[in-house]
Amino acid sequence: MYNETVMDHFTNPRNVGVIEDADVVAETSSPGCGDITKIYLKIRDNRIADVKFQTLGCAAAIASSSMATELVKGKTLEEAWKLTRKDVADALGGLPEPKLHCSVLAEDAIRRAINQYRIDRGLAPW
Amino acid sequence: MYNETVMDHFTNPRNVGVIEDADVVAETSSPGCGDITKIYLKIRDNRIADVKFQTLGCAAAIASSSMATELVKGKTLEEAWKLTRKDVADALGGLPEPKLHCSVLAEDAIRRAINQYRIDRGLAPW
Amino acid sequence: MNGSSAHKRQVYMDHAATTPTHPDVLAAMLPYFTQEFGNPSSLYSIGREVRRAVEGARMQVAAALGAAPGEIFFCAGGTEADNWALKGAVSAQRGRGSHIITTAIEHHAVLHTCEYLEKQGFRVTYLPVDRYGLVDPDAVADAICDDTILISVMMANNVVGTIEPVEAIGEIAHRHGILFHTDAVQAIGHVPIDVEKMHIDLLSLSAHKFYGPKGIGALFVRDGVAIERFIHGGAQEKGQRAGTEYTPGIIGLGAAIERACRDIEGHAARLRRLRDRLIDGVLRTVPHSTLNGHPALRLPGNASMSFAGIDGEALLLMLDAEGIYGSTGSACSSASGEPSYVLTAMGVPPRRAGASLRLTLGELNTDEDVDYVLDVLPGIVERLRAMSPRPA
Amino acid sequence: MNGSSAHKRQVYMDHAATTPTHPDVLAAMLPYFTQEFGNPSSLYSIGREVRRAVEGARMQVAAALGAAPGEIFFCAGGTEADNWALKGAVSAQRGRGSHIITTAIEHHAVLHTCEYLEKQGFRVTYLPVDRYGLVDPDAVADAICDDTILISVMMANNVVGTIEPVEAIGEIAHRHGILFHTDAVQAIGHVPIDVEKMHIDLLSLSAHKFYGPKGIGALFVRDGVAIERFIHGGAQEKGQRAGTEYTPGIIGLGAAIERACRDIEGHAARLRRLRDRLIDGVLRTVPHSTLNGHPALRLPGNASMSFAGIDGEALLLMLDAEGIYGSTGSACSSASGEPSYVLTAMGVPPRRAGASLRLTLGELNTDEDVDYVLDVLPGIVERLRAMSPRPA
Ligand SMILES: Cc1ncc(COP(=O)(O)O)c(C=O)c1O
Ligand SMILES: Cc1ncc(COP(=O)(O)O)c(C=O)c1O
Repeated sequence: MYNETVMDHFTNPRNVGVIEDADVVAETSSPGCGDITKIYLKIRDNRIADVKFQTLGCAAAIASSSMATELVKGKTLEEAWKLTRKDVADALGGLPEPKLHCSVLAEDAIRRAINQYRIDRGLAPW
Repeated sequence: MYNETVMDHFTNPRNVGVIEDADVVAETSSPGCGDITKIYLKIRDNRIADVKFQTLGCAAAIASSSMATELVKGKTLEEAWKLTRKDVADALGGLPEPKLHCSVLAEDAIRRAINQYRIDRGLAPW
Repeated sequence: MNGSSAHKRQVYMDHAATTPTHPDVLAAMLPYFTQEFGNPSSLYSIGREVRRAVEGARMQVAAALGAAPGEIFFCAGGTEADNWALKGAVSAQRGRGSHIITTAIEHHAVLHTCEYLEKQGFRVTYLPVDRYGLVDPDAVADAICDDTILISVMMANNVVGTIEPVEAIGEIAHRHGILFHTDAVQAIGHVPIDVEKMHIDLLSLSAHKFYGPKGIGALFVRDGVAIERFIHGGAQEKGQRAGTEYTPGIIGLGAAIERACRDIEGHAARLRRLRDRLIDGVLRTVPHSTLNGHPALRLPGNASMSFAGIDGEALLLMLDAEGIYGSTGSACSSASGEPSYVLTAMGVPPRRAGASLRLTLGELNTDEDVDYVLDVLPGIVERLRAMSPRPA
Repeated sequence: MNGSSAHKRQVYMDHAATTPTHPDVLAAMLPYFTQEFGNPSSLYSIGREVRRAVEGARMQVAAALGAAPGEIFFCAGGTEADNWALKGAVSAQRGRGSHIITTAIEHHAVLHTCEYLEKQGFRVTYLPVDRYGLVDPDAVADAICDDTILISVMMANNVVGTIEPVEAIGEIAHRHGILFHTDAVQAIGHVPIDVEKMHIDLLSLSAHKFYGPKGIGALFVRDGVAIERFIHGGAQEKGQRAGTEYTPGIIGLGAAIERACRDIEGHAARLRRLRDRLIDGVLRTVPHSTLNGHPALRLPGNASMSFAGIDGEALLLMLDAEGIYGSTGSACSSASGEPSYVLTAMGVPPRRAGASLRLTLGELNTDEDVDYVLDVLPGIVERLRAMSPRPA
């Protein structure tokens, strides 16, 4: 059902965990399947210096979180904002059709975190 | 499908053939399946001295003709008249349900022959 | 089963009724009973292996028909495929009309389904056939009404072996935008099939007619054609046909259809030669014997003949006693004793038809089998005629 | 498949999804593929031999249910049996009413068929269950209307293993003169069945759940109960279910059901002991783990449990990587990722339910298998919880 890249990111997820002194933390959940993803960002000079995630979800949700955090690490907030679920799914080499919606969680949580960070600093959310 | 008695009377039918100088000959056919049975009787002193049959029909029809002719041979006409298809089927040890109607032909042909014999002699048919 | 047993030769000539599962096909199936027994719908890796094998079989079936794998749906056999195709298509098309065109010589799986649909309010035209059992494509065109939603014509007839002009009929159906179903149960492995070229929307097949296992078949549903599902439940077969897959059967169907379609022409040529020897021999040695069906447009293994003045069942049982296994018409009606409705539709009067005997040759048969039948059959016909008041 | 392979132990604990065909069962089937391959509807002697074997299998199935052989009809599996029972019964009863009573926890083969029937104009009551998954017979009685024509309640649930009070429900159905169907697909070989005592009119079963082959099942139809035929065609199964019989499968079903019902109590006791060791071990070592279903009224092999704070698919795939094969709910819905509607019906809120894992034990399992699962499972749950923002 899942390809090797997905299975690799599921069984050995990158960036899993908590940043105790994160600059911002955001969480999204999917009303449908009950999956939850929480993103921790450490931001330096408008760049994502560190990122961690926690996910309660299926293999696709965990692998997407892992891949999405890999893709935004070191990026500027503008670059990170542009990350789409399609970028994540593509980087994973594709996801099964009924599991595509699971990759939206990571994208969504990252954007929420970025906007929260802007609001905290008195900027208008994107 | 057929029991051994039926198969025996089908593969080795008794009394099959023609009586060239028969006292009476009668034929019946079944409009449904197209089977035909022809009965030849030789009658002496109100008794069936000899009987032969010809049948175009399935195994059940041939076996019934064979058994029916065996059952009436040597009988008085009154006794022979009383022969029913059930007697024939019973003597054969039973016939499959959808083949029960095939045993009617022999009974019918024998009765026709007996009545024809009576009519030929100026008697009222039974 | 063939070859001489202790006392008597056994000659199976009822390949149109069913065939043995070929040893290679059975060998391909066996691991899926005891080892690779996982449920292909399961998530875990064992189920995934089976799923891969099932999809391989789907590709084999698709390749045999010139179809795409996504157009093949496995089911329990030819009868279910026919039921599903007809009931499913007319339910999905109900808004567009309620008229169905079929023929008088379809298998009961189609005919009895049509009769059921008539009770549900559909109108059915049963097209006649000519004395060879051929359907006239012009008659199909003439029968089309504004509310015709489905045309179902078999690719080859099971009783007399006549091969129907399916391509011409498909072309007419498509010109009128009407769905076209064909029952190809008897045709697989004998007639090259191309669902594109033949304009086929729905096609039924059954593995046990071409040395695959019983209890498995498939329905081809052209991409884009909507039919209502027939068996509701789990998400198997893309949700179109529920029920845990008969995986060994699916693997067997795949292996069998690939085998059967590998060399259709070579296979047909071999059968045709044997069959023609049989037909020529019988017609020459048995007086008042006739061939049923078309002399040329017929399945390569079909020898359907009539013998005036005797009964078919009696002939069959006498042959059986000599180790020759044939049939009178289609196996499913063997208990009824009625003269075949197919012969009747071809205009053969029941009385004149006499005994109809269907000998269908296949992979089990050899020249020695043909010799044996030619040896035995004339004497049996003679014996039965000797008992008959109308010896022909 | 079990036992340790080169690198890793393999533990199959998904017997409720499907089982391997037992070698003895396969051995009984094999001659009917290649040797005794005749069509049982044929007239000739080879077909007659097969017919005898088929009737022997029918007697074996009847004996297992306390039924008469004439009440057993073979079909392609549990799903077809459920479809046929429901659609066939309500079609035959249409004149009497249009209300059906079933439960919220039936298999999709029943539920999706009921949804289809709703579209055809029937009214369906889906009875709730308590937190153990039990249907209340009083609720069945209360749901009965003047126009109720069918009650369908499963004998045992496939997800949580709860055994339903079928006898009490059957008694109510018969008191009201309403047909009673039960899906016994999961119950055969685990629950002693007597269709008389349990007042059952229609019963579905499927061979692959009790070490028989896939693709074959049966419907019990009480003598005198009229249901409309579902697959139209030839005269097989007394004209009630057309299609060339899957004879090896029928023989296999007969052999498997006799095997499965020979010593239900001994078999159940063995499974129950293994299962209770598994459940007790897991509940003791894994925090926030709960048993789903009834503690006592449950199938002997069913261990259905939930682990708060993680996802079922993730758990399943991690177990798979360690060679442990289970399922999240019923196999057929495994692709959807939805929380099991059975758990939802039992009142478990989707979020709180957490990961539901169904391990179903069977003949393949040993004490060592249980040890292995107890060894591996707690660590995996812990690992997944460590990744979770809501670790329970
Ligand atoms: C032309 C035709 N259609 C349909 C069928 C039914 O196939 P099955 O018996 O495999 O269901 C048969 C054979 O029995 C057949 O010859
Ligand atoms: C309770 C229940 N009913 C029906 C079915 C369907 O049986 P089958 O998959 O053999 O068609 C199953 C199993 O899948 C089941 O567990």
